[in-house]
Amino acid sequence: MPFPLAHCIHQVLAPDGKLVGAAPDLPADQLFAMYRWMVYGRLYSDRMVALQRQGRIGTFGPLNGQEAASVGLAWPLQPADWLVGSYRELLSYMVKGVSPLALAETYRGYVGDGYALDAHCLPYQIVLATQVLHAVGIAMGMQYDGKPDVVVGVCGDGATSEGDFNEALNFAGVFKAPIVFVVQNNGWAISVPRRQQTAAEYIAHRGPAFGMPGYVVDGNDVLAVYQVVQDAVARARAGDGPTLIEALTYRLGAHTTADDPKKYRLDDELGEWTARDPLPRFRTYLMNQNLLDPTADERLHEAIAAELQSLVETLEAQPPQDAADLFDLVYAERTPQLNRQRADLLAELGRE
Amino acid sequence: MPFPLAHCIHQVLAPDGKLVGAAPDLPADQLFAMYRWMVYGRLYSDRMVALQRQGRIGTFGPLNGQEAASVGLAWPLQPADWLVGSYRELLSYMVKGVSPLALAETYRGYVGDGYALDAHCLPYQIVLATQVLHAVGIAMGMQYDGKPDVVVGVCGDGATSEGDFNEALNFAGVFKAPIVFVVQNNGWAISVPRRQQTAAEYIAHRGPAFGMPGYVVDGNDVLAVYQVVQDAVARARAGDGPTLIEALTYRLGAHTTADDPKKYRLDDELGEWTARDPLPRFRTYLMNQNLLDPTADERLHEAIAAELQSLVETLEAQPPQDAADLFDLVYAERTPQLNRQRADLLAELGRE
Amino acid sequence: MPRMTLVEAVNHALAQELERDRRVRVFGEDVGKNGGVFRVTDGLQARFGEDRVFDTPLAESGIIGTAVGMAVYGLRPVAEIQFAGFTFVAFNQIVSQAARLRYRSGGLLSVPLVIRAPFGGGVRTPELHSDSVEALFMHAQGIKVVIPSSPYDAKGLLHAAVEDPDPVLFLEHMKLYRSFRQEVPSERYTLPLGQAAVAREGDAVSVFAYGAMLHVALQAAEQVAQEDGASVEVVDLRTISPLDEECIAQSVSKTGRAVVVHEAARAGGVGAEVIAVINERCLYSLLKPVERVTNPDMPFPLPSVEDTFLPNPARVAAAIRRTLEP
Amino acid sequence: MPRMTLVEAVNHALAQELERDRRVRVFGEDVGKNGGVFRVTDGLQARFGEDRVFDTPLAESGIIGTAVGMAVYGLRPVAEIQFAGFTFVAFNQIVSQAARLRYRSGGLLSVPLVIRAPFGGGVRTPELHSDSVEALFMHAQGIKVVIPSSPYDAKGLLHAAVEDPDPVLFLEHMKLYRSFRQEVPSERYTLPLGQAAVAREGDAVSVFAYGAMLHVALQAAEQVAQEDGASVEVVDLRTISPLDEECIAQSVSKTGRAVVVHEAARAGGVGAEVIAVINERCLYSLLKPVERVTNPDMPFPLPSVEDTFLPNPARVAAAIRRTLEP
Ligand SMILES: Cc1ncc(C[n+]2csc(CCOP(=O)(O)OP(=O)(O)O)c2C)c(N)n1
Ligand SMILES: Cc1ncc(C[n+]2csc(CCOP(=O)(O)OP(=O)(O)O)c2C)c(N)n1
Ligand SMILES: [Mg+2]
Ligand SMILES: [Mg+2]
Repeated sequence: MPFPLAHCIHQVLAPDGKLVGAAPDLPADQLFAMYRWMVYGRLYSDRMVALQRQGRIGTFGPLNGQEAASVGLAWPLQPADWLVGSYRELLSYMVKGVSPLALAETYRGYVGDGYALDAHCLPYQIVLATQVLHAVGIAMGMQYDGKPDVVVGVCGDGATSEGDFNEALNFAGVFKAPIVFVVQNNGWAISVPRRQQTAAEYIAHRGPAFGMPGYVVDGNDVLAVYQVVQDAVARARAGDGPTLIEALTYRLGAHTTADDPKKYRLDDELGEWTARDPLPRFRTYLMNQNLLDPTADERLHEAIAAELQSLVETLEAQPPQDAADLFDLVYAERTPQLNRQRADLLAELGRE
Repeated sequence: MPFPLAHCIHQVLAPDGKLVGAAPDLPADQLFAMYRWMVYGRLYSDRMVALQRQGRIGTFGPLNGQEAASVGLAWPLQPADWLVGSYRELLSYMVKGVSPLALAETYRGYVGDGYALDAHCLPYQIVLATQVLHAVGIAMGMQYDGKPDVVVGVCGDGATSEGDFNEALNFAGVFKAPIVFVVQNNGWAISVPRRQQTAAEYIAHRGPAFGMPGYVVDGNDVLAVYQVVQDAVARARAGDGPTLIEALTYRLGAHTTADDPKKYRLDDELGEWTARDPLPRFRTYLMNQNLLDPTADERLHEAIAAELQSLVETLEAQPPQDAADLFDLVYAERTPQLNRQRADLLAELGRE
Repeated sequence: MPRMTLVEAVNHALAQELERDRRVRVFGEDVGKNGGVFRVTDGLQARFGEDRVFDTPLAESGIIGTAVGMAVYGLRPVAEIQFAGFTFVAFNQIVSQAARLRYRSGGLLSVPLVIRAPFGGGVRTPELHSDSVEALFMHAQGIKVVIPSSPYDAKGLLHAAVEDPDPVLFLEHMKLYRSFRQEVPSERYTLPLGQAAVAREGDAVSVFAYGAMLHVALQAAEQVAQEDGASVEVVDLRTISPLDEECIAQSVSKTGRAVVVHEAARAGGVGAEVIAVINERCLYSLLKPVERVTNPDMPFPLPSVEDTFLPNPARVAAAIRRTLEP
Repeated sequence: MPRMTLVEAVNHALAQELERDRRVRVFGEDVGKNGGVFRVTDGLQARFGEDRVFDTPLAESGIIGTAVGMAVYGLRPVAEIQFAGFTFVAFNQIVSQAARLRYRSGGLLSVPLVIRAPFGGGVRTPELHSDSVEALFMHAQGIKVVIPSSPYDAKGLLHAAVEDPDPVLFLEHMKLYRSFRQEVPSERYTLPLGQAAVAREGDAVSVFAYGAMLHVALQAAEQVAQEDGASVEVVDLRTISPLDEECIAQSVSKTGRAVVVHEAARAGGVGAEVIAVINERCLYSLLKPVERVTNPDMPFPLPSVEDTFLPNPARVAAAIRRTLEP
């Protein structure tokens, strides 16, 4: 095959935080900012789960365990680049510039008021794998415009079984589109383990099969993910085409607040992966490097908790979604049918 | 990867008919029967194209150039095995036992009166790649029943870009289904050349990517195709799971009678592939082995021509399709709606 | 008789089919160990084994495409699509393949396949999970579309669907999964596909509904009956394709007035076909325009405003009253 | 003014759009060097380059999915699906993605995408090539469905479709591709989407049709006019979604009688919605049941019996006469 698969799993930090590869050349403030986002993601997710438990938002899919992969894959992106993912990519979306409040609003069932546009993201996808084709289309647009911009398209291990994922790889290969595919292989698609999802040893093998390099990376190692995505982004930017990256990670929580992983998952596995939790790993590294100390870490947690508290307050202070607005979201202009149906609804609500 | 791709293109006969590999252990009558089917396919296709030109049948897709692949892929199959392919697999269907007359009927626009069932084929598919999933489902059925039977699922190079093709490979890998996938890579999907279909060097690379071996075979070498499919069939029968085989061949004719390849194809390429025509290659081999001589070959051609003549006469002597019959093909029992609509139609046709 | 929720009735029916007929296999995403995201297949894998009840890769076209193959081969696949909106990913396999193979094979092959999928509003799911898709499959030919409104019907109709030689799309309304219990016989029984049921008799106006909307219609009927003394008939369509035209025509011939209720968008919905049937079979009995109470012509509403958009008893009652105006 | 076939008119419109707007890109299977299997895109790649007009891999979901991305990015993709029946492979990308992105993004994103696809009977294609799919996309929300019946309309409507900020499914009837020529202005002009056109004025009965059926309806109208002296109005719906309800209501308010013609199966077809519109807007003007002249509730007929099944002038005339009976 023209593109050999990198057989080793790329790693920079061992689970205990020790450096086992060449660290990327990132300044201290960036390393700290990465860590901050990882903590933010964890606390945000926990807060959202708590809100759901109290019936204050709808079904939510926790992010816990995948913070390194999410932060690492978003880090190499510039403002003009695009990032496209599913409900599990809230954290990478925030890193890319999507407002945490706007994301929270969608979980209150509001119209997602264009939350994603400024940051160059698409609304997080629900129909698995379909977004990866959109990502390729955006990349084809950049290529057409002769822009040096790139797209990162993300999906889960389960989503790779969908036809759309494979069509996306194939289109990207054929058109040499400036895109990096990242598969967040968290071991499970709800209750279906990775080994029942495909018989291949690695999903990354799909890369060479569609004419692009495939890499496997330790997804709980934010520096390793950053490096491999950064390299692939650079290649794409240079016009050298797409890359497929498989990030090995783990969903520490339930699939969503509607899911009970005890039905299908062994405690052993959870224990193993808890030991590989990306947060303590990176924290230890930063502490070893004297870029963080326990007090600073505590302050960071407190600051984020306060931020989230005010986010929730803002969220809940908002006026309810106006049903009438929805009539303007179907077409650029309301059809006569929608005009009539809107008038009927307003009349019924006594709001003529 | 667990399954290395056989890097060489498997070949037994060189284009000039010389033996370059180990010939399979097939008795003379079988070798002759193979050759007979290849000639039959060529003459059948030519006859159908002629009928279409005269407006006596509908659009037809010529088989010319792909006879070796079609005969070779069907040869290893037993009666209880299934074969599932597209409009380009008429010849392998006939080898499997489908009546040439029944196939011709479908091109007259008749109901395909169960032509495919006895032979264990599905009606040849029109919506590209969808049949490959059906093939996997049948194989999963055999596996469930504990039968030692297998399925061969066939599609073109173009069809491999469809999501369904990839989902089929993935399901087969995961369930270790007793199926052999054969891609008839004839270089073109109508006007789109193989290199614009995928950036991979070989479509067979898709095999390892979905957890199964992938092989490339000279598709104009009937013995080579036979061998590699026979091996894969044996593996599948033994419970060792699926295989993907890419047969490199060429469509010597137009895509269909509605197509003009001069619009997109260079004469050079056609010349090159004409030199690799599977028919003369196998004929020379048989003659070198003293299994055929020019007189016998001539007699064979005459006999087939006569057969086809009587086939066409039977075809055209048939009463026209009765429109009323179609109402019985929607559900096992006509719905009240269909009963009424049928009565209306018969009344209108003066046939109450 | 045991009292069951709709989830339990479907689970019970699946278990009985698995027990009765070795050819039956139940599969889909998360139907195995997890027992389905709504627990509809709970316990089935443990009881019948991984050969009979199993998880597939995450690919709806793959699920239906392989199910078609299994059905052709002679099995009786019961495939689950996790939410009805995801049937769109498998639309070609359902509409052009499963539904057409009988036709394409000149009647010799059949696809005895049941596709189960939850749908329906009122449970505040994320976007694209609650959509009503029945009208799309009504227009497709060669597949039946069944929507039960109660545990009793669910069991009887599901048994009939598995027995049916043709593909059946069996849509289960999420709101009804656990909203009430009903006495459901333990024994296997079938209810005929293609037949509507009069859920409430009346002679002043006919209300046609199905799934969760049947109960909305019944509430509205009760309200109008109590407040206006009008005798409202409510018909549960139960099978959307083929529609029970006879029942529709009989009811409207009697009442001369009609309301159709569904959650799907209005344009090209089931309501339109019901009106067309009335037009064809009993227009001269019709005294007032048939009323459609449906979602506006827009995607299924966002969770926060679901209640504003979903047909509710007040809205249906208002429509009934409009038809009753002189 | 040049006289063009429908193929030429579409080709001409595409060339003008490519010329006018750099953002326009035309792609699909075989649209490049080959110029499309019907030659609709003939010469465009040679003229505008492989960047602007190009072949894709053979994957309809891929075509529409990437087109959605391009549209979001700011281009104006015009994607071809080789035959309308193959939109089913891309159904999710069309219905849940292209059509919904405006809604899903709170109105900030739009998908100015035109999907062109040939369809229609009378040309004896292999199975699954001739199917009418318009009703399915009428029920979907957020996408417009346009079907021209003439070269002149095709050009004007296609220009409007490319200009439209929302996705448009533009269905071209194969029978009309080369069946007649018409004077078509060389300049760019647009015809408004969402507006039907009265193709023939009359006051005794309204016939609603589109695509090739418009011409069948016109022939039937002429026949009834000549033989029975009845004044038949024929309305070309032109846009199937959103339907021009105003025009339908006006016509039937005037005539009191109506016939709807389409090639698609009857159940859940466009005819049902037209009847529902009449029911809602002018039932009291309606003197007789609306007649539907359609395919029976079965897949598109096999080529050998197409002529028996497709609505023809005699059958439409008979339906018109039934509505005219006292
Ligand atoms: C097309 C489609 N099929 C099914 C579902 C239901 N579903 C939602 S999440 C999920 C599992 C996804 O697994 P994976 O892709 O690994 O992502 P993860 O949730 O693990 O991040 C399923 C089956 C869906 N949303 N879309
Ligand atoms: C889903 C689908 N898309 C498009 C077509 C139209 N079409 C028919 S044959 C063909 C090319 C097929 O190429 P390939 O798979 O290589 O098979 P070949 O004809 O070369 O044997 C196309 C695009 C189709 N039949 N089905
Ligand atoms: Mg996962
Ligand atoms: Mg080919």
